[in-house]
Amino acid sequence: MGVLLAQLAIFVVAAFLGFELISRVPSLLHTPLMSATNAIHGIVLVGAVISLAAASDSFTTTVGMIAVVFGAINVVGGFWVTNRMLSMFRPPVKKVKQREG
Amino acid sequence: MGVLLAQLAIFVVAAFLGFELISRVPSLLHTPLMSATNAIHGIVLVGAVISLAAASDSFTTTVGMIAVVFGAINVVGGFWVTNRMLSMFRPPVKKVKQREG
Amino acid sequence: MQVATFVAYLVAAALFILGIRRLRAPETARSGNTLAALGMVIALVATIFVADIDEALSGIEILAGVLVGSVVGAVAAQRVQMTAMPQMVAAFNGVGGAAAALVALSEFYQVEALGTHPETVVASVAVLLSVVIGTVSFAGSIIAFSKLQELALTGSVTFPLQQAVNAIIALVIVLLAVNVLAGGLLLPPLASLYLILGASVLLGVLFVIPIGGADMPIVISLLNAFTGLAAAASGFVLDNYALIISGTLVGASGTVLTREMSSALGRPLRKIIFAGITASATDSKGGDEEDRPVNDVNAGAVGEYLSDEAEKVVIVPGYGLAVAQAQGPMFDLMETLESQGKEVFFGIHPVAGRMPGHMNVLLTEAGVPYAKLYDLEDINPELEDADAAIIVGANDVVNPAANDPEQDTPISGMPILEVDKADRVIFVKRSLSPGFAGIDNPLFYDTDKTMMLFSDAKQGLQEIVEAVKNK
Amino acid sequence: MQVATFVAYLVAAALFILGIRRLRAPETARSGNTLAALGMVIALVATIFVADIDEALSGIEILAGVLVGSVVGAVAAQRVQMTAMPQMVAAFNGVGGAAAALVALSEFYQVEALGTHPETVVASVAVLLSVVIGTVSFAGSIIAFSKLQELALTGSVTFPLQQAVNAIIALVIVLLAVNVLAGGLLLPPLASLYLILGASVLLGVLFVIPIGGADMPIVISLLNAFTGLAAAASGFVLDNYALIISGTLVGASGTVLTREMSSALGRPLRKIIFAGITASATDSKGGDEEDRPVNDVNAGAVGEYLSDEAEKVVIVPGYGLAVAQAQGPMFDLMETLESQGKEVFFGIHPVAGRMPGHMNVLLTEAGVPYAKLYDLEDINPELEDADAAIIVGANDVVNPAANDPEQDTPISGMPILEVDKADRVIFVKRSLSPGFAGIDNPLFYDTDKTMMLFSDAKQGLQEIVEAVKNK
Ligand SMILES: NC(=O)c1ccc[n+]([C@@H]2O[C@H](COP(=O)([O-])OP(=O)(O)OC[C@H]3O[C@@H](n4cnc5c(N)ncnc54)[C@H](OP(=O)(O)O)[C@@H]3O)[C@@H](O)[C@H]2O)c1
Ligand SMILES: NC(=O)c1ccc[n+]([C@@H]2O[C@H](COP(=O)([O-])OP(=O)(O)OC[C@H]3O[C@@H](n4cnc5c(N)ncnc54)[C@H](OP(=O)(O)O)[C@@H]3O)[C@@H](O)[C@H]2O)c1
Repeated sequence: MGVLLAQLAIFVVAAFLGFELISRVPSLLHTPLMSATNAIHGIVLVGAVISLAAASDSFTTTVGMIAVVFGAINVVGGFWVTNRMLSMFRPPVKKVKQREG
Repeated sequence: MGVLLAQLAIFVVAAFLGFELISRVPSLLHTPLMSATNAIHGIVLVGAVISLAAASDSFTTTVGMIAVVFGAINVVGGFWVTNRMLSMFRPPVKKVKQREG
Repeated sequence: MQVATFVAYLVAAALFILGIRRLRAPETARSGNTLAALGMVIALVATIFVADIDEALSGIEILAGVLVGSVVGAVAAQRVQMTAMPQMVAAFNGVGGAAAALVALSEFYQVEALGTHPETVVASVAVLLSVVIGTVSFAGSIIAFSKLQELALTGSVTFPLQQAVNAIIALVIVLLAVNVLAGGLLLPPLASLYLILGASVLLGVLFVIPIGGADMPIVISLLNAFTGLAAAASGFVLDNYALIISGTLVGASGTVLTREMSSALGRPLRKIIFAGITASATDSKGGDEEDRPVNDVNAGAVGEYLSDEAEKVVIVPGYGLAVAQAQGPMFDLMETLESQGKEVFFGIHPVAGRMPGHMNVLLTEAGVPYAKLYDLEDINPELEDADAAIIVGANDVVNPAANDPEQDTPISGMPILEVDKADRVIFVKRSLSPGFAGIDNPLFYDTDKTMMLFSDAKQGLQEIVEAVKNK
Repeated sequence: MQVATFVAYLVAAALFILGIRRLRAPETARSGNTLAALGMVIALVATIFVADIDEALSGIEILAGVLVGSVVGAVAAQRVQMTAMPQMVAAFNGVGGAAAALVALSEFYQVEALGTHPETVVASVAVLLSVVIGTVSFAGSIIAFSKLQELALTGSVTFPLQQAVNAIIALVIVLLAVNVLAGGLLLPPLASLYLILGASVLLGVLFVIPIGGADMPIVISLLNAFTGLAAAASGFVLDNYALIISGTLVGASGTVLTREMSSALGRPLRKIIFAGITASATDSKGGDEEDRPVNDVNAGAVGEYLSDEAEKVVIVPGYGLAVAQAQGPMFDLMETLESQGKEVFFGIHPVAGRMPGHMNVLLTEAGVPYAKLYDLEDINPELEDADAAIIVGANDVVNPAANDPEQDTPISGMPILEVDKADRVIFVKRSLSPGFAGIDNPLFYDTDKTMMLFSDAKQGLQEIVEAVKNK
């Protein structure tokens, strides 16, 4: 019970943090930001690994295996594609500054 | 142990949230903001109450009593003085807008 | 849980937080993504080395699974074209949601199969939430993918009593969930869970099919937040802080991002979700205006004007450029004009295209320097003394009807690129048909100022480049 | 802990978070403070009704303690003058730090006195942290209070080998703490804790005494963050989420606020903490310049100019206005000038005075409408066509030396209010001595443009008001 309450507290505080983290992002970055947070929820891969490690019969093994594959796709694909997108923003930062000035 | 780890996690997440909460505050508001967060750490009054309730001898009773009085001063004084300060900023919001326009 | 794993999870969470922070500005965004990926590696390594992998077999299974998934993900991410980005994100989001649901399902099965009931109500609630939210996100993402890839169900698919049907499905899910929590009053818990799974698939499908393809980026962002919450719920099932913290972060930040996106596009979230307005808008109006005269020109005339009389040229790209894959010819046009000593700027409206940042990504990919991409506030002053504005496959973002107080349109009040301030306005598009918002553009019919080059964007631009070169 | 209490604590934490959010903008700040106060009430009520108050006696004690503290706090907060705000905040912060330390001490004593050792190392570490940080914050705040109230130790008090002494005290604290954690190798744990308490008082005192009075707001903000951390540590001792979450929030946000304040004032934190530079700066320069001629006038001349020739007047208040408590006469001057049909603006530099927002608070308290207070960016354009700039008890914020590339001063690079753009510059101050940064002002010696009215701010303003009225 004690642990559960603590976890609920973590949930609440983390939710506030999540709300706070996104604020006034230029719309230019909306797509990469969506794609990066999409990769972050691939953390479910950690859960999939734990669940596959604990699998005891063919059903749970199969389910766990699919979850691991899916989770890995989410993680690797997500970060990779975000990186590809962002590498196209290679702004010579100076030029942008100069333009503003 | 489980609870302790969870509490540490809360600590870390709350610290990030605290950092995130203050950003680009106009210097006009620095003093009230300081004063309000000052009042919030008066939450230690809650701890003082618990500790006084559990006091078993004259030493802990005395210490707990002082802590309760101090905590209450922190809380009530802090919020009160912040409110007094902020009530002086009573900006007829319209006027400010108008001035900007 | 061992303390080392715990610390690794906290470090991973901190890296995710720092990563998201850095993603808020273009200069630091890429390093932010790298930080978050690093956090993921740390969390994963800590899990693999410390999880109770008693049998060698399951170790091999895990590695194989991770490897297969990584290769699939990497290949897909590397191969995908930039124009297909939204459906790629939808696909990755879908598998993530499915993974969360499967993890919860497997936990529940294990406990049920052993004949013991889940320890607490809370764990059961978490399982149920994870399965429902994860599955809805999975099914919804698949539909979104199919719409964007134009496989099936494109446009807004509606049927009578849609809202009522959705409500009934939701109710069924709730009843089944109560049955599970009560320990199986009517049906065995595991059977109920499978039914819930099925109902959730249906709900996810029905949730997304009425939404028009152009609203998809917003819907994907919302489903992204859902998957985050599903991951957090799985974290409660497994007692795992990495999942709880990170899943919650994504759930919350995804919600805010969805709201920001929809407000940047001027499309209130409620409208998107509760109606299929989009599709019908596109084919309104249009017909009766066609007989008004327009100044229909060929590429030669455009090339001549640009070459002879224009010194300062502003190019405005839109959705049609992306569809026609014309970013290459666009780059050529820029180079050709610059080689003749002319000044060229690009005016990028925040909602140009079908995905935020769409135009910037496409043009920088084609080689246009980032510093030539001006946003709304910066380009409007430049337009005042521009000799020509070339609008390629765009309509809404330059439509003066948005600022016409007499008209009440979906884009009313949206700031536009004021191309009519330029001396000449050149449209490159296939017809007089309007764009996403379905609003006719009065500039088309300004025969003194406007030249209409009716052509596919790619072909039209290529022809203009030729014409300019041959002058 | 009961679930109801837990929920109440979470609600309280959420209200604190929302409150701090709202404190970031002037329009919502007051409601933010109210929200946070509401959170506190909820947390307190939940605690009182649910804590194990077995004896009626301790219930009465608690109520009495809360009542006494509340009355003291409220009376102090209501009575304090706005100019004395920094020391008031310091005092409240000090008692908060002491409370955190006492709570931890009492827990530790209870466990020790019963002959059992604290259950875990972690609890002991938390006790030690809470006692040390809380006590340092308490002692430091008392010194800060005394400096600001000008009771004792004003200015920068330094002595040889200060840093070394501090380091030794810190080392002693660490050694004593190790002794406690080892279960009392050399000294009994409780005795060690008392010694730690004493050493922490000393450390707090020595930490603050070398810092000049004008840097106090920044130091108080830092001590504020300390108290937050002490409260969080007490939370670990008591297993209490309200304390852990809220204390951590204040610890972290206080740290950021301290950094923001010090950068807004151009005073790097490290410099403030590791040296007593401030005091010496004030009495540099000044002497040898005094024989240069100045245009020394009386209030009559100022009144005549204002009344006859000035249509648009900008008033710049500074620290001297606060010291002289001259906000009332300042308001009178504004009214008098306006009754003669003149335009009056106030130019408020962000660092004017000795505390952020100082001038705004003082002037609005005296009745000046908020809309007349212009900040740096807004007033500089107005100064161009102003007929007179009246500078009352200010120097640094209008000193053109800040923008002189040849001079390297503590204020170099700071944007200033460009009063020299006005037709006439009128200084109201007691002498030619410079201000906080100790930099002489070339404007004093511009005999064509500048009028110097040497006077106490209050008296000088009153005289000017009379002179204007009698014209
Ligand atoms: N950026 C986002 O994230 C996002 C997301 C969802 C919705 N939207 C919405 O999308 C709209 C974007 O405005 P926009 O001006 O970029 O586009 P638009 O107003 O939708 O206009 C696109 C134009 O491209 C033309 N076109 C289509 N295919 C073409 C081709 N192959 N070659 C040449 N032209 C072609 C079409 O005319 P023809 O058929 O005559 O060629 C159409 O007029 C806004 O209303 C915005 O709210 C944006
Ligand atoms: N705002 C903050 O939070 C804060 C905090 C810490 C430090 N500071 C620093 O404080 C400075 C503020 O600049 P400032 O221009 O407001 O003040 P300043 O440069 O310190 O000048 C104050 C002036 O007031 C005059 N004065 C003192 N008592 C007076 C009286 N009774 N009547 C009339 N004049 C009197 C003094 O000259 P006489 O002696 O000749 O009268 C002095 O020149 C900046 O350097 C800033 O960095 C600000």
